[in-house]
Amino acid sequence: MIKDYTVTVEQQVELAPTIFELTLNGAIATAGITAGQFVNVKIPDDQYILRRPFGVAEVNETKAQIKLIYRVVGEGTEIMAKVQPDDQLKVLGPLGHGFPIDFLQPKDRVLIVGGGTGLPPLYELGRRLQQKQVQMEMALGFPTRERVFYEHEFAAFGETYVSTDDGTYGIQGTIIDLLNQKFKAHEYQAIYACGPRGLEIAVSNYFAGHPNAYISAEARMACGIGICNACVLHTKADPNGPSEKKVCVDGPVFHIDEVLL
Amino acid sequence: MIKDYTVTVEQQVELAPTIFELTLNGAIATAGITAGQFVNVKIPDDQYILRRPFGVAEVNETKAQIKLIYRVVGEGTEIMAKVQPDDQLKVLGPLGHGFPIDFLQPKDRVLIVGGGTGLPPLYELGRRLQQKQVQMEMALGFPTRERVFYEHEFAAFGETYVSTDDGTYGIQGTIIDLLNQKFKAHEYQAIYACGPRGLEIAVSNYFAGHPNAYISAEARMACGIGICNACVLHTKADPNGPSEKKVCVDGPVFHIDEVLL
Amino acid sequence: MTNENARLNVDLPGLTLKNPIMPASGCCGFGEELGNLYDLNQLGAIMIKAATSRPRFGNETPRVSETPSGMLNAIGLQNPGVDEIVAEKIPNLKAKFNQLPIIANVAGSSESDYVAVCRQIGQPEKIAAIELNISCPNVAHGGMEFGVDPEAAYSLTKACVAAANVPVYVKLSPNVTDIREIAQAVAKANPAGFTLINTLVGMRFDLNTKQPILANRTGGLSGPAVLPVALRLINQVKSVCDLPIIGMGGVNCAKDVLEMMIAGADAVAIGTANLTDPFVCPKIIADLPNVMDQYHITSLKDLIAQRNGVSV
Amino acid sequence: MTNENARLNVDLPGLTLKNPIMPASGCCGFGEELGNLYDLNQLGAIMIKAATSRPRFGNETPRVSETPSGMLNAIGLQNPGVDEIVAEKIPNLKAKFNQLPIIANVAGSSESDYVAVCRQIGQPEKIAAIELNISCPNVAHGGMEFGVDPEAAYSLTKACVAAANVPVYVKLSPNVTDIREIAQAVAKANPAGFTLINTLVGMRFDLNTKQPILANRTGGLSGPAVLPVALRLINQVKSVCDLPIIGMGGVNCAKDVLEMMIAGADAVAIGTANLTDPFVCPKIIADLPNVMDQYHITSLKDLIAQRNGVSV
Ligand SMILES: Cc1cc2nc3c(=O)[nH]c(=O)nc-3n(C[C@H](O)[C@H](O)[C@H](O)COP(=O)(O)OP(=O)(O)OC[C@H]3O[C@@H](n4cnc5c(N)ncnc54)[C@H](O)[C@@H]3O)c2cc1C
Ligand SMILES: Cc1cc2nc3c(=O)[nH]c(=O)nc-3n(C[C@H](O)[C@H](O)[C@H](O)COP(=O)(O)OP(=O)(O)OC[C@H]3O[C@@H](n4cnc5c(N)ncnc54)[C@H](O)[C@@H]3O)c2cc1C
Ligand SMILES: Cc1cc2nc3c(=O)[nH]c(=O)nc-3n(C[C@H](O)[C@H](O)[C@H](O)COP(=O)(O)O)c2cc1C
Ligand SMILES: Cc1cc2nc3c(=O)[nH]c(=O)nc-3n(C[C@H](O)[C@H](O)[C@H](O)COP(=O)(O)O)c2cc1C
Ligand code: FES
Ligand code: FES
Repeated sequence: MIKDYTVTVEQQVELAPTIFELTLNGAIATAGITAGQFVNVKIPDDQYILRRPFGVAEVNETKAQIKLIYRVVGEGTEIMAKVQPDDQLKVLGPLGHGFPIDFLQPKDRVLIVGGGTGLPPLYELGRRLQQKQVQMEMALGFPTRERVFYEHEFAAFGETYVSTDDGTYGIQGTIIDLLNQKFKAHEYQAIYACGPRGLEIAVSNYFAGHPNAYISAEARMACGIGICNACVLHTKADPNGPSEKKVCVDGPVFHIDEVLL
Repeated sequence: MIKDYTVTVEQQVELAPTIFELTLNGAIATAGITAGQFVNVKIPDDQYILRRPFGVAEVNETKAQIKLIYRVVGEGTEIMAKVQPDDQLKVLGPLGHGFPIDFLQPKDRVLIVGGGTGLPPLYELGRRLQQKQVQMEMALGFPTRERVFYEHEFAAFGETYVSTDDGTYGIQGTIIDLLNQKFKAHEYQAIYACGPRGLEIAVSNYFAGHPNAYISAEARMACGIGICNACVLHTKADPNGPSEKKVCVDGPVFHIDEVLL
Repeated sequence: MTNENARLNVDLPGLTLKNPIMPASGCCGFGEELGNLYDLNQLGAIMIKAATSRPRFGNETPRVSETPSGMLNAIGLQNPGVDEIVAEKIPNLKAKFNQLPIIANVAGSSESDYVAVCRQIGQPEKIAAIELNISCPNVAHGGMEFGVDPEAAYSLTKACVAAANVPVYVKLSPNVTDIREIAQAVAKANPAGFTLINTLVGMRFDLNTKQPILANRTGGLSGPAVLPVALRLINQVKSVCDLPIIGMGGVNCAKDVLEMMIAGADAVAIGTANLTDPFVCPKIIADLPNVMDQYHITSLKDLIAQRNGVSV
Repeated sequence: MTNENARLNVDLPGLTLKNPIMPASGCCGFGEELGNLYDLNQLGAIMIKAATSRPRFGNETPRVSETPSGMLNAIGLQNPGVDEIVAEKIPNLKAKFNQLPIIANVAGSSESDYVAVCRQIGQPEKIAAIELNISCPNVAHGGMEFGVDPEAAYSLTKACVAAANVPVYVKLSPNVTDIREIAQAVAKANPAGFTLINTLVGMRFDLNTKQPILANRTGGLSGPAVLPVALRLINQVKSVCDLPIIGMGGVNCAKDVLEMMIAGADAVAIGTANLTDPFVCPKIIADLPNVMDQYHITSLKDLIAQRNGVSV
């Protein structure tokens, strides 16, 4: 059930320069969040009227906690980076559709491709897949060494390759290079990707036609619940016509053949 | 020197329902504030672009602290009431001209007339006059019993009469009644008043022609420093002409015969 | 209806409303999503998304951009077309919420388009009233062009009033030198009333690309930032014309609703605030009685009567 | 002048500026008060408060009211009159800050008034340029009336350009249906350039008294709320007319300055932000080089040239 939850800040940690992990206490943790869903955060300054969407990076129902991981890119995230333990935030959620995983069986082999701030929802996904005893391989891309985060957390799920655009850490190169080098040989029951548009387009092209390859799309949003039509994508089936998919309610997770990125 | 001081909240105390005392740490305390001067407080939410003016209720140079006392009347003060110890605020000041007191001698007799949230600057005035060993009498008016505050603090300066509009505490009646009843007999070297417009007009009329009777005026302000012309009052000398006084720089303290309230 | 509720009743032509609050067009879709969050029967009415003769994708993205206390949108009247709206969207909404008056927002790019949509959708068994959108700034043809020219606005209104079998409220544009002139011209065509304001035209630029943020370049400014402009325009229209007004523009809370009614509105639509908080409409409805008490307002009908100089 | 500073230089007719930043008219008085807070020689220029032929008290109070991310003002052109401004205010300011170009804002209620003030104040030994205020919404006569009518705006500009011996920049009103039409009409009278925007007309009401908050009923909306509208209008004027523009409206920080220059401004005035923070202008000037680095802007002259399609 979507509600406007009031949550209390448990802690805020700077994982890497400009990258923050925010732990929030509140009933939203037990609202049945699925991996890949997001929340819409009210910036605690009324000059900012649009909420900011963030994927849920971790759900802990027992502690009634969720984690968000975000990068400071503009005025809203700058203000978020200043919130302190015990501060309260308004968080609308859980929103959208997460990654389909019900069809997977133990020992199935899965590829997770993440770039930068695309990692957060993939982390909760990894936790769920681990519970399902699915075998995971991870390809994680970052712009540069100092912006690498959560490498060890992902490594706990399975074999993890890290690349940086500038080669300052891990393999140097793009995701395509990494796919060609490391992951070409295998067959995967499912592929899940989240990251910059370029990465998602590359993955969509690489796995075109795969029955279970999914990306989590990004879009400028306003409402986050389907009432404003801000976040539409054309469909691959009707690229110039009036058909559309809304990232906030039809996504953010789509099959790679569904929408035009 | 007027600066935009960053101050840190030391504590916030609710003196009476909706009336708060805010103790602030910062260098503004040593900026040479005189009693009756005010500061212009930035509301810590950027939707509010106008600062809020408040008289300085107490200056403690040694501790580098000032106190403000304010009533929650609208959206800005509602937000102020939520600030917590260690929060920071931007405070522009010291602003305006305070109460003239240099001409007073020890043992001189002075009347202080205050109403509601007019009391704060009068409290710092009382402290200064006490240092000068001036004899003070106080007439303090409040709307009702539960909104009475700082009675004991003023009583420490001298004889203090309290009235409430509804008679639930002290004498029932207006300031004029109080003046007629209690203060008619005496001669005062100076009178200082701060409170609602009605109170200040009454005091102005009562002491018309007195060489040292002062009121601290209120006005809707924007800049607080004389650049916007928001806060003008007509002068008594030229009530319909282009002459004017700005409350923020020519006041807030005026001789009772100077401006048209 | 309890006594408490009666304080909130307002009456406009074709609209006997339990309270003056309705989500504004484009900020509530066709009621499907909000209807999953709360009981829409609580609302005074609902103003559904624009209907055009054919389905429209609208503009390319980005379609929204934030501004201080406001936002720009350039959705471009995306909608599934009047056929689907009449065949599915409206019946679904009516089936789920049978106490909810529906106001359909009609847009087009030519007079004949507008008239056709008004004829098709403007039937009492379908909707309670039409909001004639002659003021959308985000489409290349039609929309605002009609709303800034008194002659065109008059003639379009006349044709739509004739075509529809429900009251027609004309949505005025704030992007004009003198709104009184437009309102007076439109009034001659006998609409049921006005709705205002639509959005102010604005722009934002991306400092990285040095290009406009919105794919459409310009967009419509809405949200709290425009409240004072909306209050002024509503007051101006009311000062020259007796027709009822559904006011909108930057309303965020119960106090804003009362302020807009003091300015001249007879009912109040809430747009952008739904995007910040989808529960804002029922919250405002719940808050209104308390805030009315605070300002000694017995009932909204009293407030309107006193404002109009009628003794009560 | 150091190299760092040179990045900020801009040139407009009659105004060779060390940087594009100037406090806007009505938000810095005649420089006396700000001049006690910081060295005004740091500023690109200063736009002093409106001058009228005779002293004016202006409107009664309340003259200001807050709005979300903005404010309304209805000062009503309070000023000591052109005689005192020419005899005292300007000489004092020049004596204290001899590196500061002064732009005088001229207002009036008839063409002859405007012309007389332009003749008296518009001399190169007194000021660098005139800002012709044909767009003040807060006076009963003159002001905005000239700014919303292309004919009147043209004829007034022509007369003032003839009367003044310094460049005349015409301040345009945002309260019009099509600002391009006004700009093109004014351009025919050969002004040096435009300044825009003046304030949008708005209102607020007091819920207790049910009356407008401002004694003047309506006021001019300024501050961050209007930024997107200002950017759009500047971009529109630039798109039809080559004359330089001093942009203003809601600018609060160095990023806003760059955005306004991308939209079409050649220099940028800061109004309301001075009332929130009197030190805002020197802060913006100090921040500009860093923010320019962040967005790979070598110099403001480059930015302007690239925007205008000139290769550099
Ligand atoms: C479904 C979804 C999930 C997301 N999950 C994460 C996450 O887990 N971690 C993370 O760091 N980021 C995530 N993002 C991106 C995040 O929403 C933006 O970085 C953030 O909104 C920027 O806000 P700002 O105020 O700092 O930036 P500003 O540029 O100042 O914001 C201005 C406006 O643009 C919007 N905007 C700016 N960048 C983006 C963007 N990349 N995507 C969407 N809207 C944007 C803002 O929401 C705001 O409305 C997600 C986006 C979506 C759509
Ligand atoms: C020189 C001076 C000294 C003051 N000292 C004190 C003090 O020590 N303690 C105290 O409680 N109050 C004091 N006030 C009044 C105080 O400034 C207002 O109560 C406060 O600004 C209200 O802000 P708000 O946002 O809660 O109210 P809102 O009504 O939401 O404010 C809206 C706007 O109106 C202005 N405004 C509202 N009421 C007043 C008012 N009475 N006077 C001036 N502006 C007003 C606000 O500043 C703001 O710009 C003083 C006023 C002045 C001019
Ligand atoms: C995202 C969005 C979409 C809108 N779509 C429409 C529309 O389809 N038809 C219409 O008449 N107005 C539309 N509007 C304008 C609103 O109905 C309303 O007039 C305006 O936003 C001012 O009110 P507000 O400030 O409360 O949002 C839209 C506004 C927004 C923000
Ligand atoms: C208090 C105040 C007084 C103003 N007085 C004048 C004036 O005398 N002449 C004028 O041309 N503009 C005047 N303006 C308009 C500003 O110069 C500027 O055009 C407008 O406020 C938009 O810029 P801003 O949003 O940065 O304030 C005034 C604005 C304010 C807020
Ligand atoms: S963000 Fe509003 S419809 Fe998706
Ligand atoms: S508040 Fe601006 S001049 Fe007094």
